[in-house]
Amino acid sequence: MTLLAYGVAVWVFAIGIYGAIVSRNLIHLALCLTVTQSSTYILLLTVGYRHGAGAPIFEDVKLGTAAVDPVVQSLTLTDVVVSVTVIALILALALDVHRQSGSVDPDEISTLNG
Amino acid sequence: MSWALPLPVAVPLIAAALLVATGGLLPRRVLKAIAIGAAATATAFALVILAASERHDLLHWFGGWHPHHGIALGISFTVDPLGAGMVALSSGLVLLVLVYSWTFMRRQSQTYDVLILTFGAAMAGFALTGDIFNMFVWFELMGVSAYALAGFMVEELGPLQGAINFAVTNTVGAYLTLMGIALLYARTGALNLAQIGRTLEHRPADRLVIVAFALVVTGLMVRAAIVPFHFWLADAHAASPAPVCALLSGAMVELGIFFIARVYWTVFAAPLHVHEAGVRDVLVALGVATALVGAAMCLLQRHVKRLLAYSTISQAGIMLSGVALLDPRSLAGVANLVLAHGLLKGGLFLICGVLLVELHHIDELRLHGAGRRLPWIGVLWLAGTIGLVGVPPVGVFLAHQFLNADAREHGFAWLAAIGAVASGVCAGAMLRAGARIFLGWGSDEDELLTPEPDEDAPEHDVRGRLMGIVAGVAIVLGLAASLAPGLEARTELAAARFADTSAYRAVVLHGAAQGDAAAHLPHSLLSVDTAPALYGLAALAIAAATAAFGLWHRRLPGGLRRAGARVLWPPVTVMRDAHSGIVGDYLLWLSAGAVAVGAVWALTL
Amino acid sequence: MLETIAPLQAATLVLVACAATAVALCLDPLRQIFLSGVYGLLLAVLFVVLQAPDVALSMLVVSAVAYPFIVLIAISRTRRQREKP
Amino acid sequence: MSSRQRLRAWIAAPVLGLLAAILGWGLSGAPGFGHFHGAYGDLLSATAVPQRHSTNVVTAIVFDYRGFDTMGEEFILFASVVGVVLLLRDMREPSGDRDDPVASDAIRLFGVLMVGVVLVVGLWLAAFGLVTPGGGFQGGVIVAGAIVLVFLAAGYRPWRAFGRQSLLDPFEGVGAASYVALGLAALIAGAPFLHNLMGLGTSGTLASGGSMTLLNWAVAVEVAAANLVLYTEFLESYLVPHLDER
Repeated sequence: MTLLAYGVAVWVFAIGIYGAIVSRNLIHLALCLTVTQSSTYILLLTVGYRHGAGAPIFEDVKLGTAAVDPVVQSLTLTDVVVSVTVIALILALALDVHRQSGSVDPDEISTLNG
Repeated sequence: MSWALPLPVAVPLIAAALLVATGGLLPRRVLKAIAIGAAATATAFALVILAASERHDLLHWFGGWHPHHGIALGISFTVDPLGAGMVALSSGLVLLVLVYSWTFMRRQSQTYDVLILTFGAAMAGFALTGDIFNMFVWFELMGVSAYALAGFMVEELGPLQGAINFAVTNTVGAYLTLMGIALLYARTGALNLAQIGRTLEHRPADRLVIVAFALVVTGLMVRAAIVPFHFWLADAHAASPAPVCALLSGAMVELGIFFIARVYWTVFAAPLHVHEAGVRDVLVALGVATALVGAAMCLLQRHVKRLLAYSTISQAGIMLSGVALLDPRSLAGVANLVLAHGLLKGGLFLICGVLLVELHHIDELRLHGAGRRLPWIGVLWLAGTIGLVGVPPVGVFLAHQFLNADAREHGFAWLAAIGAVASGVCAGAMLRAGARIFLGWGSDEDELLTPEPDEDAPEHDVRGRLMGIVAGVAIVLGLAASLAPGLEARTELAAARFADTSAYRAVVLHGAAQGDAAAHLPHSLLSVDTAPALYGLAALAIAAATAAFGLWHRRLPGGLRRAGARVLWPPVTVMRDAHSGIVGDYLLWLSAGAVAVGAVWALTL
Repeated sequence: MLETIAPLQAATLVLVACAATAVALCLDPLRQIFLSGVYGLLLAVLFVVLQAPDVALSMLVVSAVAYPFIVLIAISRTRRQREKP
Repeated sequence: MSSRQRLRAWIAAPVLGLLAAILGWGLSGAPGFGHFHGAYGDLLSATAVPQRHSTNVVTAIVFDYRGFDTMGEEFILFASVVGVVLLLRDMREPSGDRDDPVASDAIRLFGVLMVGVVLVVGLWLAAFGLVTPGGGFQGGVIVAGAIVLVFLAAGYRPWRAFGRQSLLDPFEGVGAASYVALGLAALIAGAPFLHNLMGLGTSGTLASGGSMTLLNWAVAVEVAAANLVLYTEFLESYLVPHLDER
């Protein structure tokens, strides 16, 4: 199970970057970045997981019941918000690029060299 | 004094929010005044904090959550003089940039100011924080503000994909860092730097700590534009308005270097202590590669902002190799370099903005001789360039004095030669550009230089004089950085405290009281000898020779030129080709670099 | 508890890995946004079985409201202009 | 696919394989899945409810123990929305009337019905964040989604009146500013930044958690307004050429 949990996080990280590297469309690239970022959620939450423990919410559970790590969850919440914002910005830039050059293929829009 | 720590962050942020809230109601001048007022307030508090931190470390626990039996509950700002100095530098640059932009950026000035303020607040938070996840938050805020600033002058600047490359590579870099943070949390269950460090200090680094170190440092190296993570920087500078470039080059890149040092000393120094040599060799190698690649690329540019951007990369390499010596003394050198370089390079970028509004181009060859009617700007350009060479006693001279002395001590005496070549070549390229633009020397054609899309000037009326004065202020301050009385001893003491991990931990986790450090201010510890002067003169000679070659290489004998071209052209072509402007290539370089750094450390440590 | 939830976690993890691969390798943006919606849902399920309901909820609102909206618009905008050069 | 792209894809596969291998090697030194014990998390799980009177420990961390992170996060959202407005500004048309893209009355009716439901869900999520899962962020996104539904339901013009930037900007700005202002208020009162100055209330009720409640609502307002601005900007960039074509 350890192998699976961490393996999935690592796989998702690598496949997201791979998708971004071979991407031929900036919108596709942005979504690949969300995949890469989601690997950090998976890693954080699997790291903080504890067998047999409940969510760190003590509404109708007695205080002192075993709970999974709450800190990683709050970090992941922040992380999720960050990912939305970065994607929105990259998409906005992609729209601008498209308006300017009529293409969203990163290989076609390059005017900088050296 | 610790109550003031949140203010360099909070004041610009609340001002930015209020600018958006009241944007429709208030006239432009009032909004601009609010922005400048907020930046000035932040700078003032940063200077106050700097002065107070010289006595002892300052600590602020947000929400009042003091550690509970040595376990940090909340987030802390932990400030020593180097951190405070970074805040003072970044806030000061933000202030200069906002004043400078009073007329430069008339269209969309309100949103522009908002983003500059959030950018400045993020840089301040990044430099002050003592919590590794909080660092990530400011890292991202810095990024998000900068991406938008880099991409928004769409009509005026051609290469918009510079902003995309910037955003994508830095985002991936941030994820690498976050993976590293998650690994550290898995081992230590802590996010406070001091607490992570204390949990790790008793065991030598195992595979998890090594990989975490590689990931965190790689992510930071992306921001610090270290080869092979540097590609985004020149593209981002080509796309950004000149004052934004001043912030990117003058403060943001340096903050990446700063946090590499911070995280090394607070967290990794103890577990990696036995492997110090391995860490040092890799970082020195990366630093040297960066210094040389940056210098070589700098030489090939005719787009003046890109030229300066590559010189920033080169300087970042020198800074990294200084940090890599893992010694407080070279760290003091880096601190001085950051200060002088930040102000000088910031000033030079601000001059680019002046060129653009007065002369309507930013291309060295098209500006040939056009700068004759701006003699004072030419003098400033020359002064800034000389300051970056390391000629005694101005500019980055003091920094190189520290760096070279320390490199000699660690058996890296050849680093001084690398530094002289890199600084000399970059300064030579700048001198060449200056001589062409302001004196009309040399030819207005040069097939060695890379053609780039030119920029259009802002179309409204702009007061170039105010802009020139602001640029002048930055350059004069940068030149004076080496002359400030007592600075030498102060940075040396500050760096020693920065590297004193156990004192840092005692202060953060147990609220230990420190004695008044200022009482120990040493007199100059550096022996005065002729080596520094020799170094500066050597770099100056290289600069002069480079500039002369750039201007008059056509006059060389034909046989020599052909032979030189046959030897040099293939590597130059390869290097140019690598800087392709394609984001997929950059990500591949980034991944390969991360693999290389991780694999070398995994195999050797 | 352990016996019942572990297989569920394992299955969700495998599905998440597959969906992530599909999103990253799907070259058609329209199909990709659909896949990424599915991926977001799977992540939300994973977070629930990892006892993180707050994060699951965030993931859900983000992948059901925020992403589709902006991405769909970006896609439609870049498509239309390609068709009429 | 150009040769350069093909080459890139071929090199990328082994490079990322190695990157994954290095990551996996490092993770093999981490505690096994389900066996994590972190001093920080355990301490907060044990003390958050008595200290903060919030039954949701995650929310207590988000708005109190690590509330400063959340402030940074709010400003990341804020800055990116300001950035998007800046980037997409030229795609907006200056003024003028528009036809409604939605023609079907059935869709409108459905929309009107949904708006109420979604709005209630969003507000409920935001309100009970300190007690149960949810909070200002989730609630804010959903409220923004509800208001976008107005676009489907009532047509473009009323939505546009609502979504006009000059109307939303104050909400976004005030939401973001009030988070900092609460922090500064504590500072002025002589306490550390973001220190909880108010009574904590009874655990498990809406008013529990002291100034966390206020921070939560500040976030909800900021997130809802920011998301709406975001949607408006993207939607405008979509509609302008669309309508030109008619």
